[in-house]
Amino acid sequence: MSAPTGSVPGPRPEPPTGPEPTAGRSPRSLARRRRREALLRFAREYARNRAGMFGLVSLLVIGALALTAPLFIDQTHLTVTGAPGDPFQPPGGDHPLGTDNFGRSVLDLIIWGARVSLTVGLLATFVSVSLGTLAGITAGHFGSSGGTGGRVVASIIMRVTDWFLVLPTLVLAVALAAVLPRGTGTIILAIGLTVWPATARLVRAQTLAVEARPYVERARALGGGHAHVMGWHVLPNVMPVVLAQTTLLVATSIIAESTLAFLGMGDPTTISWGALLQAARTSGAISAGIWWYIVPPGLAIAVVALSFTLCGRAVEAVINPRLRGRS
Amino acid sequence: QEGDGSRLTVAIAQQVDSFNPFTAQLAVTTNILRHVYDRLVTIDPETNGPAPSLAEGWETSEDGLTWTFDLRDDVYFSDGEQLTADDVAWTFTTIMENDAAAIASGNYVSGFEKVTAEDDRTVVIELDEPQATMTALNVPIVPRHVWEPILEEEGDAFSEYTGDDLPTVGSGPFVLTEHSRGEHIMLRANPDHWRGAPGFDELYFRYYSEKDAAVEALRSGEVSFVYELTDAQITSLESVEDIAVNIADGKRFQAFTINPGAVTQDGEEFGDGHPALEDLTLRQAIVKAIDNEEIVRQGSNGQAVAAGGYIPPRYSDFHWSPEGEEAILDFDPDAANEMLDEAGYERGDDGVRVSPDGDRLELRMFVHSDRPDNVQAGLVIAERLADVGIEIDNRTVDPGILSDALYDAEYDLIFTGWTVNPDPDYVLSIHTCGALPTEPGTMQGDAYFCDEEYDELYEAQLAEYDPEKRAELIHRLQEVLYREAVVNVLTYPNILEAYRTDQIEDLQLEPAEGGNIWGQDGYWAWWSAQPAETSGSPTGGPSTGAVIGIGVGALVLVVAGAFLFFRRRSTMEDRE
Amino acid sequence: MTTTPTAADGPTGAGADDAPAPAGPRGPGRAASVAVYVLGRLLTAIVSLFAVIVAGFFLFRILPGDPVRAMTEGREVTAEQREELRRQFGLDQPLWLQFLDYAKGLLHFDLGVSFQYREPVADLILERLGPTLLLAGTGTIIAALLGLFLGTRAGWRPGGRGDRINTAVALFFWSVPTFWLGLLLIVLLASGRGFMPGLFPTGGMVDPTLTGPVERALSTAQHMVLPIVTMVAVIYAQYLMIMRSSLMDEKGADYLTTARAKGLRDALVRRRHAVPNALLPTVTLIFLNLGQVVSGVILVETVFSWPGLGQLFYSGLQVPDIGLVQGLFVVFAASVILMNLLADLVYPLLDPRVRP
Amino acid sequence: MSGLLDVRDLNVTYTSGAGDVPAVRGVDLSLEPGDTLGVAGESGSGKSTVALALLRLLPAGTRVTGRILLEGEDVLTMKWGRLRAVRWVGASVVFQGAMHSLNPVRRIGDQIAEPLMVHGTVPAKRVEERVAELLEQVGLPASRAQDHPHRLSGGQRQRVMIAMALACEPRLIIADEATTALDVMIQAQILALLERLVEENGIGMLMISHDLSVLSATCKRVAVMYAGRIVEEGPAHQVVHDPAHPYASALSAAFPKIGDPASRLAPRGLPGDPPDPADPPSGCAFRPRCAVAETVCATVDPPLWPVRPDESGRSERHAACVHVGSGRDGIEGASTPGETSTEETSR
Amino acid sequence: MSAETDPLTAAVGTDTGETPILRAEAVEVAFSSGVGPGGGRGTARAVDGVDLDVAAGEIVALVGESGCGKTTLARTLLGLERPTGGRVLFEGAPLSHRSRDLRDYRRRVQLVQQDPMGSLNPRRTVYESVVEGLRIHEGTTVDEYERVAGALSRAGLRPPERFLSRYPHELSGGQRQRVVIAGALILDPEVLVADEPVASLDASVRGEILRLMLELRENLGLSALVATHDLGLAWNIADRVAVMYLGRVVEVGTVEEVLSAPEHPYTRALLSVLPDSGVEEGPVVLGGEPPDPKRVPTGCRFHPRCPVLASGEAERAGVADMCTSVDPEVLAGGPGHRTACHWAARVGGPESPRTVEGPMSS
Ligand SMILES: Nc1ncnc2c1ncn2[C@@H]1O[C@H](COP(=O)(O)OP(=O)(O)OP(=O)(O)O)[C@@H](O)[C@H]1O
Ligand SMILES: Nc1ncnc2c1ncn2[C@@H]1O[C@H](COP(=O)(O)OP(=O)(O)OP(=O)(O)O)[C@@H](O)[C@H]1O
Ligand SMILES: [Mg+2]
Ligand SMILES: [Mg+2]
Repeated sequence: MSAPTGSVPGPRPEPPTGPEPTAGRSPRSLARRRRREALLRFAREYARNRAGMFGLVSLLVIGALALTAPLFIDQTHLTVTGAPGDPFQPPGGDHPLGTDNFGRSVLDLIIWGARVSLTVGLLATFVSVSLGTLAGITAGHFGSSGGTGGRVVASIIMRVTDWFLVLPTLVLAVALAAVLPRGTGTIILAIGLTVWPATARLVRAQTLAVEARPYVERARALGGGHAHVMGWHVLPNVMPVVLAQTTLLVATSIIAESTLAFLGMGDPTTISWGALLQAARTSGAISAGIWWYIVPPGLAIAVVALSFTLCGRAVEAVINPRLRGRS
Repeated sequence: QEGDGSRLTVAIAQQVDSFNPFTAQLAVTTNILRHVYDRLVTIDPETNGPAPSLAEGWETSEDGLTWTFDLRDDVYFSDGEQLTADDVAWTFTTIMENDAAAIASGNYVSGFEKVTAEDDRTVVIELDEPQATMTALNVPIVPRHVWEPILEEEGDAFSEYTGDDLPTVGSGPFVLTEHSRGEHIMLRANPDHWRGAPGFDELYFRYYSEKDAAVEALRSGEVSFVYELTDAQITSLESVEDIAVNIADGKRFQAFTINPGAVTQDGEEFGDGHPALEDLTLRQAIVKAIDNEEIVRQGSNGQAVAAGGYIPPRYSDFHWSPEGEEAILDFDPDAANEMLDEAGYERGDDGVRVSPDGDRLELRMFVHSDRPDNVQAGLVIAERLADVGIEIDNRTVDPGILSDALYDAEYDLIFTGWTVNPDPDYVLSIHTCGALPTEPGTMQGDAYFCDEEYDELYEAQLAEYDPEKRAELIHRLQEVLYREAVVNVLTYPNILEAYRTDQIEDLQLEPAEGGNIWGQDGYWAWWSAQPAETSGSPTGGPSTGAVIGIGVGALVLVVAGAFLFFRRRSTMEDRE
Repeated sequence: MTTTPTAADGPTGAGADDAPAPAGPRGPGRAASVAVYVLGRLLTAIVSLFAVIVAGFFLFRILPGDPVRAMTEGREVTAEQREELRRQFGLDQPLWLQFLDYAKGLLHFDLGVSFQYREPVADLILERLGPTLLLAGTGTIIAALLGLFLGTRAGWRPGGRGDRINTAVALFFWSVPTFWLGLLLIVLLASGRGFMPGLFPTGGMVDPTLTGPVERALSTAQHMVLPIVTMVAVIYAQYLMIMRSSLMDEKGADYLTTARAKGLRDALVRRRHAVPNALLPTVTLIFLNLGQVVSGVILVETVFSWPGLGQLFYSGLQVPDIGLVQGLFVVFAASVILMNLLADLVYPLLDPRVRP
Repeated sequence: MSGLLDVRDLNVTYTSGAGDVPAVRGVDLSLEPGDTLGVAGESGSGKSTVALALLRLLPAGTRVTGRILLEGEDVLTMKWGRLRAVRWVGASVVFQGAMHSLNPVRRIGDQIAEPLMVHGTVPAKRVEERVAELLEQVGLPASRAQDHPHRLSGGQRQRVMIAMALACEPRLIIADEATTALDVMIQAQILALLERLVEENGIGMLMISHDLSVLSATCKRVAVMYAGRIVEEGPAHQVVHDPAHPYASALSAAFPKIGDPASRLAPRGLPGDPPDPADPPSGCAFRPRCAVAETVCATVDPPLWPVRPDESGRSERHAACVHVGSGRDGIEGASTPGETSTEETSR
Repeated sequence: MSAETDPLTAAVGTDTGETPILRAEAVEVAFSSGVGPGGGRGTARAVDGVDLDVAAGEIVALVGESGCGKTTLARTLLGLERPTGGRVLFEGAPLSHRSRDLRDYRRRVQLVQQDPMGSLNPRRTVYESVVEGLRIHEGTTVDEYERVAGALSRAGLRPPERFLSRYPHELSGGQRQRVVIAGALILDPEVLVADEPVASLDASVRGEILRLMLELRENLGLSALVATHDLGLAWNIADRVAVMYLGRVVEVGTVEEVLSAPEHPYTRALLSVLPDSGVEEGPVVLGGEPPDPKRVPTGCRFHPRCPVLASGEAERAGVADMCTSVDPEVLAGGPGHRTACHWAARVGGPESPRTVEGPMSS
């Protein structure tokens, strides 16, 4: 189906700008321009949302720090043998957040850990949200309007989803992590592959609700194919659910890494927030009152998760016509 | 309610596999059963040597094949029956004859020919071959009149019998009275114990699956004793009033072994160890490149002793440490580099050496991910070996993956560690050629080590009944191990424990100097522990605590509820 | 082409001058159709369960490591002792035979034997089921109620102060690892350091020295406080967020204007009209979570030494005790299946539109 | 002046979205008990907005000014608590698109009962009885109370809404296109029912409809709206059959009459663009589409003048057009129009 | 009064015998309820055998009370519902339900839905909703903007710029309806199937829309099937009218024939209740619930509510037995005035006695 599916559910995405000199432009460039304008408008509206900007900026700062970390962190300081301080130094001049059990600066570790943690958080979320959304929309759509063939597809998808769904997430992740070679990729896969069914379920429920609305029938009466209905009508209407899931999943994924470590499935040699937490735990820092080793990684995860939520919230405010103009 | 007596609470984490003394294997259960059933011989906390227990004395025949133990005559089981030589003989014979009953202690009787009760007080054990470990038979002696019917009834299913008929009937200083899986285990003192009544009326083991929670419980007084602490925890507990920490000499060693090329007993090669590691020079260079002191510092935060020989210094008779000339493998990266240069291991462009056969020195190192000290040591080793041009592929993995790699010989370096008993025979036996696998995957030990000299020395020490001569042989065994650089001991981690002095007055360490409390080879600690004067029962508080806790919870709820209610009241009017 | 009158379709008759009564929801075939519906769901559930059992069995067989080696690791055992263990647990047989045995056992609710405890897995699980249900059930119910309540508040006035504070707090807790929060709570509220008295026990479920049922119940309640607080804090955000977004979706609906026009208080409009509708998508989630929560309490139980299934699983994982882990896997999955089944059965009660 | 409903100078401006939309601009209405006022007018002229404004149901952020006296009390300045008490008891609404105005997950019986409970109109144990009675009134068997809205046809749902609106025996019923979705048969029933209620109980009814024949048959008086204003108001029959305002006459002419050969295959519309409430034309809003517009229309936005007044200058009817009788005089006489005439609208 | 010579009717040539552009042939649509809690057993025969032709350039009105199956028939004609019996023919060829064919078909045949509230996606602006069909079939075109604006202003939303960026909840009911109409017209369809297209429009706008339809028919040869319960609408624009009752067409003929000289008692009742109908006997209000398509009465489906039967007139005409036991035949869809009534067949219509087409088998 070649139906155009406006994938960016931007605000007021169409140009009510009056008859412009459109002559001489190819439809393709027009479409491109339309999309660009929609994006611009989206950006403008987004920029007006203060909380959203705050979230975005803090994410960007964290991301930039993580990316440029090699420039200002001496990597030998992150090795066990090259640790610059004494073990468990409390926060102070040289080490603003103190040191860990090897004498490495906790601040350095946090910044460096962002590299892995953000990767895990983003990729795992991406994998599970896109998988879940795709499965949910497809199953919901074909289940309600696909004809017999579609229904078969839908029920297969749903069976698979249901089947994944009943597998206890954590247990499955543990098994996956145990079978696959240790590493960030495995963690991403283990999380991504086990978390999606919940998203799929939610999205499917929402899809079914949307599919029952007359405007979907109108779209079909207009000749819109499956892709059109799913992309143009269903997707924007499941976006709130997807956004809510996404914001939750980013934190979940980052934490899942440390949870897997807690259960003995992590890779203690990588530096990530989850691994830091786990290292803090195994070193007994919690009951020893070495708070500077435990609190920062936890807070870092929370800050990222909150920033994501603020962004998600702002996007939602921009794309939901009824919320427009508020907040 | 019977909790009026004094109680000693221990935080434990490991689950109970079985209270069947024939099958129980996990550390927690063997530790507990040690207080329930006496052994023939125990260990003297002062001398670290064998001490009389059920057996008042023992003697050996000339050929060393017959051992005669004289039993005490004042030992009664907790059901009032007297313990006789018949019980002892039956216990040993059962283990020898019944596979299911051999699960826990089969290794002690493998060299036994026959065990007989000469009379009520005398047990005679006949051996196939001399066996120097006869005074270290860690076999619980059980009442025949209780276990024989069970054995008959269970038959083949005996191995699944978990001994959950409580209270147990035993001769030890405590009687196991209660077990609530995953919650607690209760032992009551046996006031009629032949050695004298224990100081505490109750020994209460409480489950804490999270160590930090256990430490907090120690702080709050809910438990009297915790063990297996970390350095950070010890450091912070040290300064706490009413808490004493005990840093004991380690019984364990932490080591890594090098795959020297795995072979079966028939000489069939298998696995995929790095071929260059067959070269002794390379192995020695690897060991020289590693600073055990640094591993003590970084890997164990100082709570360990840098190792030389195989057996920890705690067993001063058997411990051996390379001195002077012998210390050929001391940390010396320059020398290591030199050795490698000389042996033709050229550095490649990336700084990684290549063996004379053209194999790049990239070695897979397997580390237990669940052992923080191993993980940390692994990091140090990886970084240090880089200094001598060896690249380490650090595989910090699950024990399962690690053991697969070990048994399939698909590793280059691998971490290992053993807790060494007062008699080191077993940990030595695993490096004999006889421990090599009969076919791939069936190895007994933890390294594919096989050395004729070693095997000879091993046989000799096993047959040597003279302690000093035996110690000498064992020293030489360790020297061989050290030289061959296959089994490389890194550190002896300290044992870190803490207890509340306002609950426990005084207890016996084993050994008395630098000894530990938990996991003693005897039952000295809990038998000797005396309740402190001020000892409030550690769990005496909860009911008041409960009242306070629930009160506070309720208060919070009420306040929150009221807040919400009034807030709603005030805003309800003006909202649409 | 002729159309024949079909008498089967309804009571008609000569001279019937009033229209046939509309088919009410309580038609004659209702009981039967409900039964068919329920049976259908049950059948699906059973098929899922079977699939899970097969998956569980093979999944845990491909886990690396030899359980017998793992069990005896670090202890002084001979090859014969190991062989004996292997034989005992049937690990010496080919995989398919093991599976057949296992499947046969399942028919009598025999989940095999735990390597670690040497006890039937089913017994172990039954023993621990109570505590887990107590903890997980209470925790989920509180979390769901709290999340729904606050989510309703937040979604009713999105962007408002209450919304911002509520979501920020919820997300903060959502983003901290369970064990981290649990341990901090122990440090702060249980250990009695500093000026804080130790208000709550550091772990366990009940003080075993207490014998009176009331005392024991009180003690259990006290032991439950911290685990429940941890659990609730960590999961309620999800309910809040979902409730919030579905309520926001519902906010523009015309029937809310109707409700307002009827003179209902704002709170009533929300409670009686908006929430029941917004609840529909949330219900799916609640049931999903209810199923997952049994396995989700692994961390909480571990931190607070709660003698439940989660802790059992954790201990099984350390060994690894394949028999146990696999049995728990089946139980965890079965709980999800059961909850899904319940969701399927309950949903039509909530949403009349899906009642066929 | 103590009529049932008295609306003075009602202005409503929507503020959401792209800019302000002044949907209602200075509407005056009044209604006595036992009266029926019909409101017709162009789609988008603000009829529903007026209806919603009467009970302050407009979306948050909408600007409403003027005065809405319901039995002497100003709805716009009421306390919320009082407003809630007034809603449904003082006045109830049948919404346009009533099919969507029912809560899909609640039984219709409960939804009808709800206002009864909230306002305590009947004792709790009589509620069920009353619900059954209401359903019977609108021609639904009482057993349908157990059904959920999706089981009802559009027409049935609409009738449920009407039953609900009648529940508390309000003094005023606002029916916004209450019969649009109904087929003629049911429409006839419902209209008969409403007429009876108005007559018997002396309640007032504000009936918004596009169907002029319905309005003329049911209402005593009719007001015609255009671009947010009332452009003509008067006795129903006169306004429908003999309209004075050009828009009203266009509307009336456009209404099809079955059997009238003139309208057969010749639907009549209104040429020209509908007004933009955000940017109304100067002067009379209808001017751009008006066939009889004059220059003066571009400058004067005429108020409601009496149409064909009697000697005392009074009339049953008023229209906002310079062509209407006194209107012209008023303008030409350059007197300030408005006050007097609007005063006269209410008797 | 007969309108057989009406010039317009003749002009569009419904009698020429060409293949009708759209044709329903014995279409049946039955909804069978699934199984589940709540019950609701049985099959709802929403459309129960309908023959109906729409000739090229013809406007047919489908009238009938609520729930008689108008919407279902309209949806079936669009291929949105698969008929459980009979078939739909477009230009003489049976409608293919393959998605590619349907797409092409739906480019030429457009549907205007009954419910303007629900037919617009709340998250899409007016512009997007109108342009949707265009995008589906033509992608983005250069003159897209102009076409959208044109369609909106044709539908009476003028000036269009004012509405382009609004969302449905910011429109009045009539404005929403017109957006839907604009969305259907933008593709210049050949056939328009409109379900209550003007129900929520005021007379003037509605007149305008209807005139637009007539214009389109004149200029582009648009054909239309308009489902409505508004008889005035039929009078305004339709050439022919079909009266539906409980899933069946019970009377069909030209507008003049049916509305001026109704034969079926149901049609007569319908006309009698119009507020200013000139019927002397007064309105004939039919009692009882609207019939339930799950329980179609035996015999004539109208008989339980039939005033003629109730008043004993049928008895007098001697058809009362037939009324309760014999189901009248399905009426053919083509031109001509036909009534499915035993009584009318016997006594003839009140003004122009005619015969019901005899029982036939097809
Ligand atoms: N929420 C809103 N935001 C902005 N404009 C709105 C909103 N609601 C309605 N409008 C506009 O206000 C005007 C009046 O709308 P209203 O619904 O009162 O019309 P109406 O007379 O009821 O029309 P109809 O007969 O079509 O229902 C319309 O132009 C409409 O576009
Ligand atoms: N999906 C469905 N499942 C079951 N029954 C249905 C379904 N759709 C319609 N019906 C039933 O079919 C009959 C005809 O419905 P339809 O919507 O076609 O009527 P209508 O003539 O359009 O009525 P209205 O004038 O109220 O719109 C109704 O009784 C309706 O209840
Ligand atoms: Mg309106
Ligand atoms: Mg319809």
